Amino acid sequence: MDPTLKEVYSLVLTQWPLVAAAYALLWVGLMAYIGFALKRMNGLGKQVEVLEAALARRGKAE
Amino acid sequence: MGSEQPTANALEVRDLTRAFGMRKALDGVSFDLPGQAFLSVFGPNGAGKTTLVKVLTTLLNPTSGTAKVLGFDVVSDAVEMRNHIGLISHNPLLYPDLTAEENLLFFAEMYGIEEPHVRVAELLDAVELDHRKLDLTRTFSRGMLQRLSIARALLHRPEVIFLDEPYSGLDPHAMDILDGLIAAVRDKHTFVMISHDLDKGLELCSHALILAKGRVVLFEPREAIDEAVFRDTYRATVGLGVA
Amino acid sequence: MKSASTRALIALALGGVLTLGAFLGTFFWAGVPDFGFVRTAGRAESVRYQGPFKQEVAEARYLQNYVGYRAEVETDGDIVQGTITEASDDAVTLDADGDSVTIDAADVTSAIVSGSTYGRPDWGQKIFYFHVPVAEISFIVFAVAAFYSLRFIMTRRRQYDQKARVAMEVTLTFIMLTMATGILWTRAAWGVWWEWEPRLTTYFIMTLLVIAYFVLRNSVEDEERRALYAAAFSILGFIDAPISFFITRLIPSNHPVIERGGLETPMLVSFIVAQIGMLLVGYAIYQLRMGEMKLTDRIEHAKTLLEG
Amino acid sequence: MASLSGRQFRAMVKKDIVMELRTKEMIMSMGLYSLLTMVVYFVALSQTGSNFDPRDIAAGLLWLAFIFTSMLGLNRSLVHEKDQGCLEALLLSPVDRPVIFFAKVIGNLIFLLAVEALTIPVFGFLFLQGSSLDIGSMALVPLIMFAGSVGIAGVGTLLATMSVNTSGKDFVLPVLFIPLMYPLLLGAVSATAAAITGGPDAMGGFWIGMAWVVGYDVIMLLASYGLYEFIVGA
Repeated sequence: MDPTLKEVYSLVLTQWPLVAAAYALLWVGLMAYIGFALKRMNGLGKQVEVLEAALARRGKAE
Repeated sequence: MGSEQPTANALEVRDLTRAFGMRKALDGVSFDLPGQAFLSVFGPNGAGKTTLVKVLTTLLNPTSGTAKVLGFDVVSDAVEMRNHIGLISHNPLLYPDLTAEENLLFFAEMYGIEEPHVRVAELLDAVELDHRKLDLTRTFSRGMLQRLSIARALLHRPEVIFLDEPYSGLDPHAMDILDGLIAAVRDKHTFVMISHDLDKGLELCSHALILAKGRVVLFEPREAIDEAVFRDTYRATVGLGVA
Repeated sequence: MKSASTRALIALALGGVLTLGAFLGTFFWAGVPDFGFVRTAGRAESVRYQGPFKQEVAEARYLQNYVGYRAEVETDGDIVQGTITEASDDAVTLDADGDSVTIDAADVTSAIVSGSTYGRPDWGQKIFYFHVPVAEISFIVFAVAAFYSLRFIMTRRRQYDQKARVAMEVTLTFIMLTMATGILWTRAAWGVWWEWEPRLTTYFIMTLLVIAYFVLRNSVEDEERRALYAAAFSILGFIDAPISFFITRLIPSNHPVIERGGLETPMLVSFIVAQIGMLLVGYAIYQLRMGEMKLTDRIEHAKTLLEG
Repeated sequence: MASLSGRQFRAMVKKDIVMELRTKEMIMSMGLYSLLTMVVYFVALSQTGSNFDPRDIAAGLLWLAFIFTSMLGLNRSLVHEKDQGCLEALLLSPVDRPVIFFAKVIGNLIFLLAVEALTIPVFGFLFLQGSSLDIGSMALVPLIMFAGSVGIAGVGTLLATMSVNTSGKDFVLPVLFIPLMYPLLLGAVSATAAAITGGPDAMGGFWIGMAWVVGYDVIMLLASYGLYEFIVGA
């Protein structure tokens, strides 16, 4: 690559890694939060099924 | 002090419910209590006894249903009603850093009592604490505190007196004094007492109420109560309420 | 209850597509505007090439910054042209067509350097399309939480407390994301990670308020009392939110502000799409957490039925 | 009923003062605490150079001392009410809830001002000796001090009523209190700094800070007053 062009790029591109990192961080943060929420919900859903099956066996209406 | 509405019943409780989300501290409680009666409220821990008293003394608002004390609605006539009720709790409800006299004078001001000094002197005399009136209540024994607390509750001549486990933490001597004081004002007042002590409660009461899980399990006048059956019912609720 | 979480996931996917679309739109449709320029000694083929530059240097010692550039140095009536090979406080050495000429700095009467100028694309500005929507959502959700808190205080119905609490949680999430993206942008644009600047400070205070809300909730035993206290505190705390929002317009601040009518159509459209997308993402998270709350309630209910 | 409210209000304020004069608990603990803060300040400033002007930092240090000592007093004053369930007895009496709120605010304000009146001369004696001070503009310090203390007492009373009912009361109050106090502190410190620096240029800054603090007081006192009824009955 042309050394001058290389120099131009090195001067011009100082900001974008930080912007890209910010964008990545945003989505990683959101996804992690949502992932944990979904995982918890799955666990809760199972618990609900168990409990409501038990309720149905005992013939108690909800 | 306000117009007194003539009413046969001191307490009229209709379908009283106090709930937060699905948890119901009171669940459709209804009963009528005639004037000058003595109601003992029994029930296991968490049955809603304290909540019932708090609603009836305007400290908590009901979620639904109505309650009337001396014809005053606990929600809409709350401020007026407070002039007609008194509370004696296991907590003294007194400032430890004020003297006995200052405590009573302070509460006399809060109730807007005419000639507070006269009334306070009279009450201190009645509870036999006039010789200690210049002492800080911090230095008082449990029994003395309880007596002063009774004087505080009677300051404004309430017609309905609520007792929240008044005997807890009292020595036998103090209990006797408390009995005497209650007996002295017994016929002119309506009492509502929360108690864990079945014997004591039954001995004093004219009506008994058993609460469990916020519901009325039993409400009967004393004459109608068969003691053995009553005790069994109570025991059953205690077993029930452990959950 | 499946429907609520399905709805949440649809909103999340849609929000993700919209925000991503808006972000790409700002690059390829709105383009990347120049913000300032960079200079080199040589000349390279680039879309950002703006042409040559010629600049007079005020003091000879500044020539140190232009090693490798073409220079025209004048000493008492004598002009030397060439490429600067070496420069110090005292002297400058030029390569004039193969001859190395050293000139004392004291003798230099004037010096002109020349090279090429390129536009500097403003990558940092692109953060505007996600940092600002996220920050705005944090304000909006805080307002929702304060609204539900007020509703709770009026009605004392537990559902409003739950809604306020979940809204507050979403607020916290978005505040954290705003902080994270903002800190990276400050580094890019201002060269520091953090500055005690009015907008940043008030926003930081808002973060602390939202954290305090959860500290308060965790330290009250009684459920209804907890709900009441939390509601009262979130209403008080919300008074700080408008202060943070408007402070850049009140006090001189480094933080950029959108000027009225200051956005071109492609930018404006991308920005609005990004805002809608983020709003959907916020709604998705809110729904998801509400669904979780309802499940917990059902479990509690079933347990009391089974054990009672 | 207005006269009854007045009677109740006076009785409550009087009771707080009588109790305080008897135990001297709040004044002692707050006063001692502010003296201790001065020691910490001395240590913190001991490494500054000779061209350091303590006037530049005096306003900030003063308000730092006020805000931390005030929390001590606010906590104590509500613990008194809670200790033996006295608050319940107050709520049982026919008193309007705002009367309780304003009586507690006034009580707290009095103790706060007393401690501040004690702290300022001590601070001046320890840190501002030898600095040239403009007595004319210094006379404005009590004004901003009063305005700031009203806000501290108002919001503080509401928050302390909450925090006495929490587990870990000592921790919860600062967490709630300091971020809410930020706008007030901002105005109060800038106004106080202007008053200490003095000079004709500073007066504009002083009144802007003052207006900011008064605005905060009005909004926050109204909000606290509105919310108190729900909080105290919970």
